[in-house]
Amino acid sequence: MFRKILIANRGEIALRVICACKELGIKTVAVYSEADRHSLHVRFADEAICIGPAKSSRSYLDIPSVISAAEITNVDGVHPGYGFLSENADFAEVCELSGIKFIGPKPEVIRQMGSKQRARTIIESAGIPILRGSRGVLNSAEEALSLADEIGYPVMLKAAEGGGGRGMRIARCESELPALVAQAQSEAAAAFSCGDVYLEKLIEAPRHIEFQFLGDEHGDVEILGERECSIQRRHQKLLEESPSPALSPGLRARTSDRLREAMRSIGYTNAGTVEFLMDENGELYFIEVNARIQVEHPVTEFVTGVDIVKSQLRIAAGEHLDDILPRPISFSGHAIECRINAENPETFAPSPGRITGLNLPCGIGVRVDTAAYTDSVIPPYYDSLVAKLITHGSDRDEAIARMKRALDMFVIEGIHTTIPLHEQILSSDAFVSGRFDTTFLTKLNYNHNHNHPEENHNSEELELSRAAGSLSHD
Amino acid sequence: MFRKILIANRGEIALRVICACKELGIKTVAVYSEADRHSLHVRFADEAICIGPAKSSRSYLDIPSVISAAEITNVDGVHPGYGFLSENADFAEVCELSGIKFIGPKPEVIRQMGSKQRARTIIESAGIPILRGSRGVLNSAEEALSLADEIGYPVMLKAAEGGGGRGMRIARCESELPALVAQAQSEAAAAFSCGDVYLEKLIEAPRHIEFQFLGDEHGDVEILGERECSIQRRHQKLLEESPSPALSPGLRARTSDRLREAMRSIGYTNAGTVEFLMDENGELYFIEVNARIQVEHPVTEFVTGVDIVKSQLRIAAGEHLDDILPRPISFSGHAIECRINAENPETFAPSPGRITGLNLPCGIGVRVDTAAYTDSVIPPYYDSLVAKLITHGSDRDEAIARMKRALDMFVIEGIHTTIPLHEQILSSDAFVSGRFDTTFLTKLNYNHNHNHPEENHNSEELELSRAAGSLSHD
Amino acid sequence: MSIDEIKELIHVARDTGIYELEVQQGENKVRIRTAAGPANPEMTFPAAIPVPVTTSHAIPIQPPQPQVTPPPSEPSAAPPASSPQEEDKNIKVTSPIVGTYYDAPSPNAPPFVKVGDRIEPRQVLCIIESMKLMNEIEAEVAGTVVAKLVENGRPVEYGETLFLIRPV
Amino acid sequence: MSIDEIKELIHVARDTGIYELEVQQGENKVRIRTAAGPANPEMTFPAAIPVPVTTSHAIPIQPPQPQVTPPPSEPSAAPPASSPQEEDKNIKVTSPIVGTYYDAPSPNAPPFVKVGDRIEPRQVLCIIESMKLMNEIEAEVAGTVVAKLVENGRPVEYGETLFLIRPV
Repeated sequence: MFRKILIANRGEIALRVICACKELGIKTVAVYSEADRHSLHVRFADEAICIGPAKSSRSYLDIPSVISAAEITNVDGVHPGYGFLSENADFAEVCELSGIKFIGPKPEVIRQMGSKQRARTIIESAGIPILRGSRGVLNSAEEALSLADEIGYPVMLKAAEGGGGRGMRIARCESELPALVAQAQSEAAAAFSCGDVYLEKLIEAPRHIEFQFLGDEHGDVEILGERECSIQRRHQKLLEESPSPALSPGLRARTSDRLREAMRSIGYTNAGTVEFLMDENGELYFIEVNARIQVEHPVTEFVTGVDIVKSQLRIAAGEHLDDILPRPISFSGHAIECRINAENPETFAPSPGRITGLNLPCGIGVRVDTAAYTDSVIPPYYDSLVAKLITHGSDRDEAIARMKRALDMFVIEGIHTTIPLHEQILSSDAFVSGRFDTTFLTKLNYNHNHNHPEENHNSEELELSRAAGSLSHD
Repeated sequence: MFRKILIANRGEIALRVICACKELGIKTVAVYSEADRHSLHVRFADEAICIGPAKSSRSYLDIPSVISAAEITNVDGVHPGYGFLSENADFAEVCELSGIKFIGPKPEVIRQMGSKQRARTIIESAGIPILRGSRGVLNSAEEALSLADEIGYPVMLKAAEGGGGRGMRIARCESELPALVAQAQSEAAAAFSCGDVYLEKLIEAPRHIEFQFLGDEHGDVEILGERECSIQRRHQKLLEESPSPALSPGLRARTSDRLREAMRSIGYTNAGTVEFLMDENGELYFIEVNARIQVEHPVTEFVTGVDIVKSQLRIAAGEHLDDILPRPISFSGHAIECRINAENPETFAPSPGRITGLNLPCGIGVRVDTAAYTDSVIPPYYDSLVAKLITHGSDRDEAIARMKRALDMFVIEGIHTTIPLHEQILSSDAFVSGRFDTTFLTKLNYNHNHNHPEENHNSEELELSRAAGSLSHD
Repeated sequence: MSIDEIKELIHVARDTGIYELEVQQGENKVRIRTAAGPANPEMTFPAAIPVPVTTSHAIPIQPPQPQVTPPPSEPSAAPPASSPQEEDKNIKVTSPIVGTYYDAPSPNAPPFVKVGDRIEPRQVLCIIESMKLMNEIEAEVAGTVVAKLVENGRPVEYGETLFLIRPV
Repeated sequence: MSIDEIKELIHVARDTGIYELEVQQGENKVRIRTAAGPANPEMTFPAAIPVPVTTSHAIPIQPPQPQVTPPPSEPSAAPPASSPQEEDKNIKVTSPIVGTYYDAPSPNAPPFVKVGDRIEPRQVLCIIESMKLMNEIEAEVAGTVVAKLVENGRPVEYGETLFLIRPV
């Protein structure tokens, strides 16, 4: 087992890793930017090193600073958390070259998964459906036309190098496709200095479902069920649950079996997530692999009883899954996570600042992952996550009721948070019934704020944000 | 189901009941003394009524005030929590007379269980061993001598009306018994205005083990396993766990079966606990029944997944256990509770005051039940419980490791707490090995403080506190 | 605000023993925290929702002016308006028990006292019904009824102010 | 607000023993916290562990005087003891990166600078090794080395003070 590891992250996930390390008897080194001097991850780590100014490109994203901190503290492992350097294959490589174990997949696997086309090929060959589309970059409008003809309209054009909606276009019929290809190409060229676009079948109102898995360093892989992540706003997940109300036991078992094989075949080690879109017929289509721990891992921990972060550490230390996991995995009850962000719940404008009053909800079936405390500051430099509130119940109804009472007892003063938004979500008929998709939040906002017209009433943007559920970045 | 209930309690247990009610859609009325005006149970209840001054005899224990509050708020039920009026049969009776459902056993059952002799008779007739001793009050020293001769030395003399060690004596041989009977009688007479004493077999270093059960109003009873409560100081439980490291599956099953029958036969309804002493041979001897929810119920909730307080409400609303519980009950993993009291961890002197800084431990497998918040005040008028910290793990080792890291991350500033004491307990070989009894804490204190002789080095008191593990009041 | 004015504020803040002082004048703002710490428990966290939460936030049974200290400057039912100085001398009569307030011995009888009435010690002011028992609440001092604060038939909690009396 | 006015406020804040003072005038803002901290500094959280926690609470790599502001009144290695007034004029040279501090170009070479040395802009003061790269840290001003705060071969974190320089 590791003697001491460095945690190349901040906030709740840094604290989460510290918890796992304390339970395993591993010493921890926190790194922090000048903005995080008074953070709890700094307080609760055994050692702490300031690695740079607030700007993350000069601190949490700065590979030399992180590696130097690891070297001078003489650690034998690095946990990257999520975001920042977690899916940076170069960082993983530098760690290994420096004789420090990177707690995550091997650099070449991170690189493979980072390339959507390569990941698609691997997954497809394991017999898992992928969204139909071009095999690579479109060479001409003619190619687009014949492909769209084959897979059926509507189709989506996407920038090969892009993200965030730039270079994206939806074509609903043959007549408009050539012009949209040209538009997408020139927008992509302007935005990303690369005009390459590709084409994919558009699922109009998909559900977003992902499978959690673990692989050890001896060729064994286990699937820990799925998470439903359709409650999103602008590609940002807000609420996740497990199991998904939409997945049949048969499809779950079939998909798990194929994923197990696929991940085994590529030698995937440590924790990862496979993301899918589900169409209106309940079919799953692969989108991408996230080669790291996810924000929403606690819902899986609650229903399986498996400590995923401890498992990551034990896998990286060479242990076998057979010694880490109860086999077969047993699933029990239902879990929901609400992301409590420092944001205006209506406009989603960030709301950094000092937390002047705090009451964390407690009691049965409630878990909070947070680095917040009374008088702590949510700095404007990083993501807006203040706390993850997770509840577990014997069934979905109980998990919802518990979440509602926990939200009711969660007091955060001094900043705006998404707590009121979550209360709306949990009280909506669509959510309670389980019949919803990635367009859910757009409709909810519309219903509640129709006196306050907002920019997202722009119809094109609406469609894009709906269609782009696939692109949610964690 | 209830429309609105009054919670005749304060602190964490009042908040615990509020949580259960919120999840069931029941409105709540908090009552509070003037000292608790800024308490969280007041904040999170739907309504709140001040019922008297700080002194509990004029507020939380004052039946007319509580009943008046229930009447003017028009509730249909009262939950008594633990302590205060929870085992007061008269209060339960006044509730029923006022047309308000008392959420607990029927008044006559509370009264039966409150009489140790009657409870012993009932339990004994169900085939459960009780501590051998006099059938009632001792009439003479001769009777004591012949009884002690029959059951064997050492024996314990106890005041019939007493508690807290007054009127208690341990006799180790025939020659000293008559004098001790006289001493015990005169001490009892002085302390309780009643010189009656009885005699019981003394178990020198017992374990304290209790079984949790639920009975519905249709004659069905279910046992939810046991709790190990041997870590006590002066009859005050400090740390509890489930399952007990000392109970064999066979003894657990046998005891559960007999208890189920016994409770069914007396028509016990709602939640209750049966307390036992275990002797050095691993045999259980009945002590008493606690006819209420216990402080330490969360460890059972963690290993069974059953929400005991919600079950109390559903039972009182007339539901069947078959609809409330998964049958058979499935047990999973191991849970530990540490009571975080406002006390000096070495001297156990109370430490009321303002909490100036607070960080609640969070994350996987951790539950906190507390009414504390930054700037809240622990008043000197009531018990010293600040928070219950409960951890769950896949096995006892994981639950211990998790508790240690949670204690490490539990920051309470402004008052002394028992956190450092719990850290000592969890690191001791005896605790980790599972081989301990109710004398554990006396020895631990002795080892750690042998430079600071304390009053409990008085040998007689030591023996009494050891032998009196049986008398722990919750 | 001049430095001298700020200095003056600091001294006042310290001498009065308050915990925090914040003064904003247009763009200008001064905040002073004394070492004392929050002397006033109502200023911190649950204080965010202070009196309203703890006594009336969702309580249908709540009277219009619960737990007010000092007494409301102008009780709606009080014709003889009193100056702040006079109010300080008023005595509050609070409820010693939880129950229902009645201002007359029976539904059709006239009230025990009206605003402006001169009262004597041991004179009955009202009844609080608790558990079917009628408890008469008596005056402790001689004086004049300045305000009646609770409507007939309303529930009251322990310590709730029922009357303001100006003693003679 | 002039420097003199701010100084005056600082003195008032200290002498009155208040904890915190914040003054805002339009765009300008002054906030003063006295060293005393709120009543008992060890009782608040997480201010409890402010500098110590964040930089040295369990850090074996910590230098003797990390992050000190104002500079230590008498650096052990500083023969030309300076009065408090003089110290205020000293400039801190901080580490721009995380790494290991070396005060000489090679193990057997003499140090780049000694306390009392006169230095010029762009003169090399030390080396910080980071990821096997030797980064030379240069002076930005002309002056005299008042103190060397880190031992040769010790790790340093970002922003840690390495030297005090009295500028000329």
